[in-house]
Amino acid sequence: MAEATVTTRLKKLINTPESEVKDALAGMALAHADLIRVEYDPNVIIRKDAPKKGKVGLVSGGGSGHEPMHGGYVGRGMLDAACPGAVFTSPTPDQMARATKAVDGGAGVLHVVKNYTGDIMNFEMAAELARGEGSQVNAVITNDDVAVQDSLYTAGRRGVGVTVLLEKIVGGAAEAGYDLQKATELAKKVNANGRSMGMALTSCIVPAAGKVTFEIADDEMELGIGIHGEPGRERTKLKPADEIAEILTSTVVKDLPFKRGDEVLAFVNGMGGTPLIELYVVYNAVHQYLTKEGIKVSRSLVGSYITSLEMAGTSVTLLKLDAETTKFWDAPVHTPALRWGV
Amino acid sequence: MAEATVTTRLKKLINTPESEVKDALAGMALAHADLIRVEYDPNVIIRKDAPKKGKVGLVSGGGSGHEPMHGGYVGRGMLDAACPGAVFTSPTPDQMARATKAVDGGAGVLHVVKNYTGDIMNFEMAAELARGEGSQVNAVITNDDVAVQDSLYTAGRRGVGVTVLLEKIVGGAAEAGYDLQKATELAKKVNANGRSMGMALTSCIVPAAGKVTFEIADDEMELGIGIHGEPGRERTKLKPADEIAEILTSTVVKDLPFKRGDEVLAFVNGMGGTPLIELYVVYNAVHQYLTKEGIKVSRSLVGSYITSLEMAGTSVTLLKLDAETTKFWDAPVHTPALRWGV
Amino acid sequence: MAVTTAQLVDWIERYAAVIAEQKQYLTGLDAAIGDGDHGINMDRGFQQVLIKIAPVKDKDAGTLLKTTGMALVGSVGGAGGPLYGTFFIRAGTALDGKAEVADADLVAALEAGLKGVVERGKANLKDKTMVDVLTPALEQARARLKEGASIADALSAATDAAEAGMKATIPLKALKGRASYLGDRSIGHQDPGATSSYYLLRTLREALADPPQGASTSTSYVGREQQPTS
Amino acid sequence: MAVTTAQLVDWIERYAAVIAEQKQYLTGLDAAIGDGDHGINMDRGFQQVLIKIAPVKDKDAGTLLKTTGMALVGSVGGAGGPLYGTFFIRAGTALDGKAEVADADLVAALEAGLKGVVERGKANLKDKTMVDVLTPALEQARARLKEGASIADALSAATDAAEAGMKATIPLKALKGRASYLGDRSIGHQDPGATSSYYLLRTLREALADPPQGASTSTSYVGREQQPTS
Ligand SMILES: Nc1ncnc2c1ncn2[C@@H]1O[C@H](COP(=O)(O)OP(=O)(O)O)[C@@H](O)[C@H]1O
Ligand SMILES: Nc1ncnc2c1ncn2[C@@H]1O[C@H](COP(=O)(O)OP(=O)(O)O)[C@@H](O)[C@H]1O
Ligand SMILES: [Mg+2]
Ligand SMILES: [Mg+2]
Ligand SMILES: [Mg+2]
Ligand SMILES: [Mg+2]
Repeated sequence: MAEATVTTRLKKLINTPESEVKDALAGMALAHADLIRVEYDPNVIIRKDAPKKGKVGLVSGGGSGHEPMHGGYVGRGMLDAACPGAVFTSPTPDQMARATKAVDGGAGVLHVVKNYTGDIMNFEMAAELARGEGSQVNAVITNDDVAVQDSLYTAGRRGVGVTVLLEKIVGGAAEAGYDLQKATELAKKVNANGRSMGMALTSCIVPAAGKVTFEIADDEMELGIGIHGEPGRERTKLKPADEIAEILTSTVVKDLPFKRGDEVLAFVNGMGGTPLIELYVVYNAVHQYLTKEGIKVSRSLVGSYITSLEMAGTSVTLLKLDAETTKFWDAPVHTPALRWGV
Repeated sequence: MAEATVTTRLKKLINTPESEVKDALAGMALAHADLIRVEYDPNVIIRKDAPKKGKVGLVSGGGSGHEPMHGGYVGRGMLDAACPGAVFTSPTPDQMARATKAVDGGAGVLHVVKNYTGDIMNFEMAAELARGEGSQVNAVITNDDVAVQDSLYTAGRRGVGVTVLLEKIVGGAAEAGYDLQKATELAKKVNANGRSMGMALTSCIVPAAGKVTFEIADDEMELGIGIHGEPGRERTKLKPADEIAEILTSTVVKDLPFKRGDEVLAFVNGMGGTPLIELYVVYNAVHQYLTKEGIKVSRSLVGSYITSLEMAGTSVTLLKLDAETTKFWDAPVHTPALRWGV
Repeated sequence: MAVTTAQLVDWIERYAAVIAEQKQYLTGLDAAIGDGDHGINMDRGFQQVLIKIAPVKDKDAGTLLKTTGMALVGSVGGAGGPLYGTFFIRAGTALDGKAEVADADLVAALEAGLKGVVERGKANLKDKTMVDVLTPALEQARARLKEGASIADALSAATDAAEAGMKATIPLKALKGRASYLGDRSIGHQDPGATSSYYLLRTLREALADPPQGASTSTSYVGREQQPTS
Repeated sequence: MAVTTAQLVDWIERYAAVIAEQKQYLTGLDAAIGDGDHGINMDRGFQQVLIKIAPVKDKDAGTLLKTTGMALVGSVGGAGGPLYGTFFIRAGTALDGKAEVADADLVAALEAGLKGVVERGKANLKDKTMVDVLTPALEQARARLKEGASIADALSAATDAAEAGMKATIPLKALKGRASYLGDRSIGHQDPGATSSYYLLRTLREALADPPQGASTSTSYVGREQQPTS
């Protein structure tokens, strides 16, 4: 009985909750056969021409439900492999160990890990396994979410939007021949120079759970959410887009802090269920706010790049740019979700 | 009172329903200053380097709420200008007349019009105005939606997914120097060789209306929808993604008909509120169905490219390819929403 | 008797007020079988009309109606914009330069407007559009004038015919416009454009009533119609 | 008295059954302060465990528990996978080669498992995690055995302590794991991992009860716990 009710709430284009990730992987493999190959059990998305001899391998991973992250970023100039876990659940060490082995071209492998307890622990176990098999492995942890208080005594900040930018920039550097040490340092620099904050208008339904993670009234929003459909730091009354954009942007700006004269990449991200027209409304307010503060937007990205299933909402990520990061942001990239210069 | 209730149902990232389109245009102008420029009153998005002397101008337009269509397709190798109407309302003749004038490089202008009574009438009036001002204007009408019965005595089929493919292909041809006549013929060929069908899990909220266009139960779906949040031809029980994909694809295949041995571009589109992971689940089923039928998928596109605000759902478009259409599909394109080869 | 520009201004202002009042209702009708914007579009358009006609209220009837039509074409969009726009532009063209309009000339001008609507939209009778309201209404008006009735009485009969035409769209299957995409599912719903056209006749009758009816911001219709039918 | 591999198999099967039964409840707890997957993850993992332990049920206790842990690491993901996986792998390592396990060795093995959890997750007491259940529970078990109690009685006391530890997570503010992102909003909710760890003790008590308790598919807990607290 309870099961039946649950099923009817599943307004999703899936076959079964259990098969969703594999069905989507099969679709990706067919749609992007020129760029990637997919292995199952353990599930890994691998750049078609991996391993590239002498190139540092870039491996990322995380729960599914954040598409196009990470599978959509596998390809030339970005990731060498991605490990998709169950929906909103970090993948398992065997996936990452396999990915690491598959992309190790002899120059070592860098793991890009978002700062979640589960991701960190699973990647740690994977690195132990991969090192046991002779790979040189470094890891960089992204933790850019200013909504979460940072402290030595807590799990610290979540990794969110900066992860996408980091994968692009470090992917460009790896393609250009950076060694493992330099790639690791660049990754740490990107993470150190980026900050994000998100908000949601609605929650989302984890297929296996079959119901919304949280209920929210028609006139409310959640501020300071992550990317797992979870409630945020604070629930407040819904506000106009300009005000929401200002709350997110000003909080991000104050945190680093970004200063007058800084050049930034401004990234307005959709959570999955928000239409593009609204993201441009938000981008307008973000850009204008930054301009007013004397911060120069020299690069931008607007779209749904790191999502929480069908959650409606947005996040704002700012990355302070310098010559090195700008160069590798602009470098050619050819993946299912990001492509330019090629 | 009624107004207040309405406002609280508006779970959208907007400032006011009235300002949404202009705010989004301002955001686009800021985010893509390298590609486009935006004019207001009348609202037009124009390719930055238009008019291109001696190049046929390609102008499209339609209601807003379908982003990235059409503004996201303005740029090298695709549209020269797009006219955004109010949400789901075709633009007015003054917009199209201005766009036509702005992009006319002396080789004439081709209007891409989706087959809706309003769009057709407004574009007709615009063409009369533009011709009055000395521009040579042709129009091509897209009407690829197999869910609608075609007849001389009705409004005929709606223009949906094929519009995007046509704008890319004809845009490529115009960039390559096709004259107005040849570009018009190519456009007609693309339309004649393409078919689409869509479905929805949810409706959407037109901001100015403030409530969902239709109510739908948790275990139902609408089959044969258009792109205006309107109900479709038929309401049925929700089915697994594979069955939905088969219904859409088989109906499309039978209509043209697409035959064993044909090469096609398979386009799985999201309606705006559907996460990418689900689109890949659908794409998997579409591709497998086509393969089983002996139809070769030689190009594919998966993503939310022609949307209905935050509606959840998908549409399947197939386009029969030949050497000419394949060549111009592959040709370089550089717009806010589609980019490759450059 | 002759109709003045001031009376026509009164008509347009009454109509703009009714559209504003019935915006949600018209939009609800359109949501059922279209895309849910007819009231919004018409209201946006007539708010523009009120602005645009301000400087031409003293001019001739032709200028007034053409200005109205141009404002609609430039602001309504959708199907409604070109159709109502064409209606007013053609009617205005027929009245070019006339400060006072003879009763028969007024009806002839409206007929010219309808002809423009049909040329633009190519709708036949019973396609479930505004044409199903305008056609019988103007036939009535013409017939009554011929029988010697006053313009007020002629428009009274026309409004009754318009109302009947509007209601008669309910059982029809739509063959034109967006509602036609619904096929049989369009049956059982009243056409939004037919409804806004009925208001057009009704407000004209009020503006030309003898003696004239109350203020142009009359809200007497609110009760029944504000509830969408679906 | 000594514990047999068969009894440990019974434990794991009982635990898998309880997890399956409480899947929605655990997921509901996690939805309130985490990401709503704890029950789903644990159930996916223990369904795998049931498959993977089938061929090793006759082997030594160490092999059984290590196989369990490896199956969890390879199928649960999230925080639960490495934590419960490490717990079973470490406990199994401590029992390597033993077909019969002395009572004190069993408790020592579980303590080794807990040590692994703390090394992996670096949680302190009162961080609102499964550590808040396992720590007092194993302290009780160790103390009772020292006092000369049977393993059944020791685990009874341990289960009571586990339950108390689980409930004591409610007023805590989470400092580790996903719930910590909520800050003060995590207060007032029972920790999902603490809850699944309480089941771990309770099913072990049942499996080693003297005389043994009913079938491993017992559904006696359904009533109270199936309702999520928020
Ligand atoms: N071809 C046509 N001829 C006459 N009237 C039409 C035609 N097509 C649509 N209409 C009218 O237009 C109305 C819808 O107008 P509106 O909602 O403003 O435009 P859209 O359908 O573009 O959203 C319909 O209810 C119908 O009365
Ligand atoms: N650092 C940690 N140490 C011990 N237990 C932890 C730690 N982090 C989280 N947990 C436990 O894990 C549980 C959540 O597990 P689960 O939902 O499976 O993983 P995730 O948080 O990755 O979704 C929490 O309720 C908590 O008891
Ligand atoms: Mg999780
Ligand atoms: Mg419309
Ligand atoms: Mg409409
Ligand atoms: Mg969880």
